[in-house]
Amino acid sequence: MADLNTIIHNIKLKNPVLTASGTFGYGIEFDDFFDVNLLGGFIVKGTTIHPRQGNPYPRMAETYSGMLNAVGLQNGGAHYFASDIYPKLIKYETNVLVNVSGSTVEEYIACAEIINELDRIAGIELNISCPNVKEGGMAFGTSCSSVAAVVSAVRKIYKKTMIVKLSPNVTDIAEIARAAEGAGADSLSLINTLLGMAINAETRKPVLSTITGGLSGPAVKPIALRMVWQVAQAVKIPIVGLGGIMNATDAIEFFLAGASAIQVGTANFIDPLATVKIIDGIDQYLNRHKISSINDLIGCLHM
Amino acid sequence: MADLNTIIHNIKLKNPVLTASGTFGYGIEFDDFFDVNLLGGFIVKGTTIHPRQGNPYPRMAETYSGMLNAVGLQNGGAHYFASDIYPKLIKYETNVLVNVSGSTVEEYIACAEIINELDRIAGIELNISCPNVKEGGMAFGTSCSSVAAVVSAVRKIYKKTMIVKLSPNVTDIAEIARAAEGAGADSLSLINTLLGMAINAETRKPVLSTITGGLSGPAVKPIALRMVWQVAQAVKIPIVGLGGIMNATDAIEFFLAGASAIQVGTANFIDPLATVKIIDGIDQYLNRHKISSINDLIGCLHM
Amino acid sequence: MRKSVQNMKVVANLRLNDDHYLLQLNAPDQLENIYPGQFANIQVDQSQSVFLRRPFSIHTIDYQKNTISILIKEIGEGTRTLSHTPIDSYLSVIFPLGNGFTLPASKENVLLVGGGCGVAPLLHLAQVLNRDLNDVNILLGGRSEIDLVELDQYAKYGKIYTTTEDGSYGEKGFVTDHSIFSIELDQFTRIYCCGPEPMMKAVATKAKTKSVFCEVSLENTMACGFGVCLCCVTETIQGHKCVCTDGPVFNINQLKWQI
Amino acid sequence: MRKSVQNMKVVANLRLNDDHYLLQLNAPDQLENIYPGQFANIQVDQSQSVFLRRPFSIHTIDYQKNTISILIKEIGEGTRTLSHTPIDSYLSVIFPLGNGFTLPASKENVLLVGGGCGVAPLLHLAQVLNRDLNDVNILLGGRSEIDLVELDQYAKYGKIYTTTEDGSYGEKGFVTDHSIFSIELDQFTRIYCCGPEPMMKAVATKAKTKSVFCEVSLENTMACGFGVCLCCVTETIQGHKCVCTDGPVFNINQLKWQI
Ligand SMILES: Cc1cc2nc3c(=O)[nH]c(=O)nc-3n(C[C@H](O)[C@H](O)[C@H](O)COP(=O)(O)OP(=O)(O)OC[C@H]3O[C@@H](n4cnc5c(N)ncnc54)[C@H](O)[C@@H]3O)c2cc1C
Ligand SMILES: Cc1cc2nc3c(=O)[nH]c(=O)nc-3n(C[C@H](O)[C@H](O)[C@H](O)COP(=O)(O)OP(=O)(O)OC[C@H]3O[C@@H](n4cnc5c(N)ncnc54)[C@H](O)[C@@H]3O)c2cc1C
Ligand SMILES: Cc1cc2nc3c(=O)[nH]c(=O)nc-3n(C[C@H](O)[C@H](O)[C@H](O)COP(=O)(O)O)c2cc1C
Ligand SMILES: Cc1cc2nc3c(=O)[nH]c(=O)nc-3n(C[C@H](O)[C@H](O)[C@H](O)COP(=O)(O)O)c2cc1C
Ligand code: FES
Ligand code: FES
Repeated sequence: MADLNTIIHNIKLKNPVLTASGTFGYGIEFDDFFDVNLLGGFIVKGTTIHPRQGNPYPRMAETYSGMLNAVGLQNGGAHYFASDIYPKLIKYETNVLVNVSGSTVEEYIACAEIINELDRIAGIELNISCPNVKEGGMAFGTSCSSVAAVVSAVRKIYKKTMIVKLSPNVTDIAEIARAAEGAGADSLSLINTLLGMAINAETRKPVLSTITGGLSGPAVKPIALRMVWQVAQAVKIPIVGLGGIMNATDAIEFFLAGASAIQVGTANFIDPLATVKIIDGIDQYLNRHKISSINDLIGCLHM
Repeated sequence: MADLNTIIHNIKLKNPVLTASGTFGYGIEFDDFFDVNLLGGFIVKGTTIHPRQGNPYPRMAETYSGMLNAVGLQNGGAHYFASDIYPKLIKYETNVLVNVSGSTVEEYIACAEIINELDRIAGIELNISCPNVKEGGMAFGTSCSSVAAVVSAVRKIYKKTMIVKLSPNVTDIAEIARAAEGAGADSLSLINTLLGMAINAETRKPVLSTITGGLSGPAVKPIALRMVWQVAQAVKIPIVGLGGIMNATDAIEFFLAGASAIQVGTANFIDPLATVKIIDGIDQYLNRHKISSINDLIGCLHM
Repeated sequence: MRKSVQNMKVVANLRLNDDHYLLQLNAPDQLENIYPGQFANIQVDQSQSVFLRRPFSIHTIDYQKNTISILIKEIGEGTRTLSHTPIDSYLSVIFPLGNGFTLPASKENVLLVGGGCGVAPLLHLAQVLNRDLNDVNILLGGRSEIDLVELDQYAKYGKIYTTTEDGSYGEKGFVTDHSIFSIELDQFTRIYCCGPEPMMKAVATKAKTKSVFCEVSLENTMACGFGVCLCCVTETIQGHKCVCTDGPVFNINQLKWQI
Repeated sequence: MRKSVQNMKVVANLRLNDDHYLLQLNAPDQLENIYPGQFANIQVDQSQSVFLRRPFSIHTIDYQKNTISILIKEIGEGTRTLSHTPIDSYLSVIFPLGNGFTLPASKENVLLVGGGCGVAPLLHLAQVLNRDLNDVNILLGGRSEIDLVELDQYAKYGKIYTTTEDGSYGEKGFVTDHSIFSIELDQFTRIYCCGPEPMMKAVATKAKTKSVFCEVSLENTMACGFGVCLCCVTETIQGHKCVCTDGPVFNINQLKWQI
C-alpha cells in the first residue's frame, strides 16, 4: 500500500480522490453502493443562498463520450442545507465540502457565511463557472476583474479552505488562475463544464430547454488536462484537477500535469463505484512503479 | 432529389459538403476511394509562404471520441504548391480552396498573393487559429485587434472569396466573429481545433512532441455547434460549420444552427467515404422531411 | 432490495417481433424483494456512440432462478446494441431503482393499461396483484396484432382486453377507445398505466373524470438513474421531482398535466 | 490493387498463444496483387474508447478463397476488441496501404529477420520470395518457445533459424546474437527486418557494418493510414516522411537512425 495522503491547503486527504459537485448528490445517495468514507472527500451539490427550482426539462443531452447538462443549480438553498442536509452529513468521517454559487457577489457572501457556521464542513468550493444560470455563474469566471472581485469578497468572510472552481470557457486560463490566487484563493479546481449545445435534427429544436448547456465527461479530458498543466505553471497554490476522469489512468495523468487531488464527476453516473476503483488503481499504479507516495507523482511530468 | 445548391459569398456549391483543411491532403489521395468531384468542394492543407517541416514525431494522440494533432503545418510552401500541386488540381471540376497560414501578417499576405494568381482556386480560408505553431497561428485568432489586423491586411490584396477560420479557444467567439466580419471577411468557418493535451501515464511524458495539440473529432461537436449558433446570431456573412461531424445527422444540426455549408475533418480518417455518405444522407433527410432546398434548413432552428 | 451495481449474465435473448426483444439476466447475488414498477439502468459498452446507461423496467423476476427479464424495444443505438447482446456475455446493471406502483392493502378490482413498450413493468405488476388476490384486468393496445406481445403471459394473471389501431386484433382504436372506458370504469378502484405520454394523458383524463385512483409510470432521459444528477425532473405540484427516485411511478394528481 | 474501404467478413479466428490471434477475412471484391509489407487499417466499432482505426500488416493472402489474414498481438483495447471479433461478423478494412518490400529482380540469397509481432508481414514476403526462386532464410526470435508461432508455415518457404531469450528453443539470446550474424552475414544480398524498434536497429547496425542491403518495416501511431493527416512521420535524410505512404518499409540508409 503506497502513501496516498495529500493536502489541499488546510484539508488533509487520506487519498486524492474527491467527487465533483452536482454529480454526487449529498453523498447519501451513494451509501447503498459503497462506504463513502473511503473517499478523500466529497463536494456536495451547488448551493445558493435562495432555493432554486433549476431549469425546465429537458436538462440533459448525451453526446459522443460526454453529456450536456442544464440543471441550473436546483437546490433547496443554504438555510435548507444547514437545517435539513447538514445533520445527515455529520455521520461521515471524511471531508465534506460545499460548492457555493450565486448571482451577485452579495449572494456568494451570504451563502458562504452560512456555510462558515457549519463546523464539519471542511471548506467551500466557490463556483464561479456554472454555465447554466442566466445571471452570475460563469460570467464571474470569465474575466480577471470579476474573478478577483468575487473571490476577495468571499475571502473576507470565509475563514476555512476556499477552493475556487474555474471555468474553461476562457481564452487564457492561466491569467484567470493568477487573478483567483491573487484575490486569496487557497486552491483552484478546474475544469467546470464547457459551454456546448445539442440539436435534435428530427424535431429541429435544441435538445435542452436552455438551448446551451455544460459539456462534461471524457470528451473534455484533453482540454481539462491541458488547462491543469497550464495553471500548474502559473500559480503556487494546490490544484484540484477534474474533467472527464473515468479511471485511475486518467487520474494519474492529472497528477502528472500538476493536480494535488482530483474529482470524479460524470463517471459516477456510468459507474457508481468509479471512485473506489480509481483509489485502488492509483495505489496499484504507485506500487507497480515503486513510487512510495502520491506526492512524488504530482507535477512530475518528464519533459 | 432535393436541391442541395448553396452559396458561400461568390462560391457556388452544388452541395454544402466541403472537407476540412489538413484532413483531406490535396484531394488526390482520395481519388482511389471516390470521385472527389461529388463534393461541394475541398480545402487543401495549410499552406505557408515558406516550406515547413512541421513538428517532430509523435504528432498524434487518440482521445475519447477524438484525437489530438500537432502536425504544425508541414507543407512545401506556397511556391511549391503553385508549381507542383496546383497543376494536379486543375483536373477537378469542383471548388478547390487553399488554407493559408503564417507567422506574421507579412507572411499571410505573401502567401495569399501567390494563391491569388491561381485561377482555378475558388478562394482562400485564412487560418488564424492553428494551435500547433510557435508563432502566429492561434495567437492571431484570440484577440479582436489581431484578428482585424491580419484579416484587413489580407483583404487588401486578396480579391476572391476569403473565408476566415476562427479559433474556439476564446472567451467570446461572437466578438471575434464580428471583428473578422468588420475587417472584410466574406465568410467565417469554425471551429479549428481546441487546445488539449495528452499524457502517457506509463512513461510519465506528454504524448505529443509539442506537449499540447489540437483536439478534433466528435468529442468537440457540442462546442462547435454552440459556437456556430452564437456566431450565426452575431454576423451577417455566411458561416461554414465544422467540428466533429461524422454523419448526415451531425451535418443537419450544423445547418439548423446557422451554417450555410459544413466541412468534414477527422471523420475522413475513420471513413474515407464519410463525405459522400453525408451528401446522400442530407438528401434523404430533406426528402423525408419534404424540404425542397437545403437553404430552407439553414438557420431554421425552432425555438 | 438495496440498489447495487451487478454484472449480470445474459442467459436468454428472445426476439418477440420485429423490434422487441426479451433478455433474461442472471444475478450473481441472491435477489430480494423488487417492487413492480422499479427499473434497472444498463450499461452499453459495445457501442462507440452510446455513453450513458439506458433505463429499462424490470419485466419479470424469478427469485428461484435468480433472474430478471427486460423487454427491449429497439429505437436507437443503445437499444439496438443491447438487444443484440449474445448469450453468456455480461451486462453491468444498476438495480432496483425508483419507486414502484402503490399496491392495494386488501383485495381490489384493478385495471392495468399498457401500450407500446410501456407494457414492460405491467407483467410483474399483474403477477404480484394476482398473487395478492386482486381482480386483475389488463388492457393492452398496439398498432397492430404483432405489437401485442406475450398476451399468454398476461393471461396467467388476469382478464385480458385488447385494442389495435388497425383492428387486426381486439377492439379497433386506441386503448382509450376500448368499451371498458365508456361503460365500466367506475368498477375499478385503481388504474395503473404505462405507455407513450399522450396515451397516459388520455387514460389519466378518463380516470380523473370518474375520480378513479390512477398511477402512471413516466419515462424521461436520465443520466444517473439514482437521484444525483437532477437531469430527469418532471413538473409536479411540489415543484421539480426526479423521475428516477421520486418516480418513475407518479399519481396523476401529483403531476402538472393539463388533463 | 487500388486501395479501398471494404466490409470484410471474419471467416476464422484462431488463437495462437496467450496473446496472438490469427484472423481470416473474406473480401467482397476480387483481390488483386497485394505486395509483401503492405498493410490494412481496420475499424474497431465494438469498443467505447477506441476511436481511430488500427493498422495491421497483411500476413497472408489467398487469391483463390479471396481472403487475407491478419496476425494480431493483444496490447491494448483496440487489439483486444479485434482479436475477440466473433466469426461471421464484419470488419471495415481499408487496404492495401503503403509500399511493400523491394523484391530482388532475379534469384538472390535473402535473410528475413523477425521478432515479436513484427513477424506479421514476413510470411507473405517469404512466400513471394520463395515463389520467385530466391534462397530464403528466416530468422525468428522470441522471448520463449511459446512466442514462436507458425514456424511450420514459415518452414514451407525457407530455412528456419530461431532464437529465444530464455533458450527454450533455438539459440539462446536476441536475434542479433544468432550465429548467423557472426559468421555468415555477407552471403546474404538482402536483409528484410521487422520487429520492435531496438531489434530492428540492432539488425540494421549489423547489416550496415557488412554493407548488406537492409529494409525495415516501421510502426508508428497513425490517424488515417493513407497519407492525409501527416501524423505518422519519421525522420529521413529527405526530411519528414509518412510511414503510411512512404513506408512502412524503408531502406535503413534512408533513415536517420544512429547506427
Ligand atoms: C424508467 C424507464 C423505464 C423504461 N423502460 C423501458 C422498457 O422496459 N423497455 C424499453 O424498451 N424501453 C424502456 N424505456 C425507454 C428506454 O430507456 C429508451 O428507449 C432507451 O433509453 C433509448 O435508447 P437508444 O440508445 O436506443 O435511443 P436513443 O438513440 O437514445 O434515442 C432515440 C430517440 O428516442 C428518444 N428517446 C430516448 N429515450 C427516450 C425516453 N426515455 N423517452 C422519450 N424519448 C426518448 C431520443 O430523444 C431520440 O430521439 C424506459 C425508460 C425509462 C426512463
Ligand atoms: C504499419 C503497421 C503495421 C502493423 N502490423 C501489425 C500486425 O500485423 N500485428 C499486430 O498485432 N500489430 C501490428 N501493428 C501494431 C498495431 O497497429 C498496434 O498494436 C495497435 O494499433 C495497438 O492498438 P491497441 O488499441 O490495442 O493499443 P493502444 O491502447 O492504442 O496502445 C497500447 C500501448 O501501445 C502503444 N502503441 C500503440 N500502437 C503502437 C505502435 N504502432 N507502435 C508503438 N507503440 C504503440 C501505445 O502508446 C500504448 O502505450 C502495426 C502497426 C503499423 C503502424
Ligand atoms: C449533472 C451535472 C451537474 C453539475 N452541477 C454542478 C454544480 O452544481 N456546481 C459545480 O461547480 N459544478 C457542477 N457540475 C460540473 C462538475 O462538477 C464538473 O466540473 C464537470 O462535470 C467536469 O467533470 P467530469 O467531466 O468529471 O464530469 C455539474 C456537472 C454535471 C454533469
Ligand atoms: C491532422 C489534422 C491536421 C489539421 N491541419 C489543419 C490545417 O492545416 N489548417 C487548418 O486550418 N486546420 C487544420 N486542422 C483542423 C481541421 O481542419 C478542423 O478544423 C478540425 O479538425 C475540426 O474538425 P473535425 O472535428 O471535423 O476534424 C487539422 C486537423 C487535423 C485533425
Ligand atoms: S437520472 Fe439522475 S437524478 Fe434522475
Ligand atoms: S497516418 Fe495519416 S499520413 Fe500517415
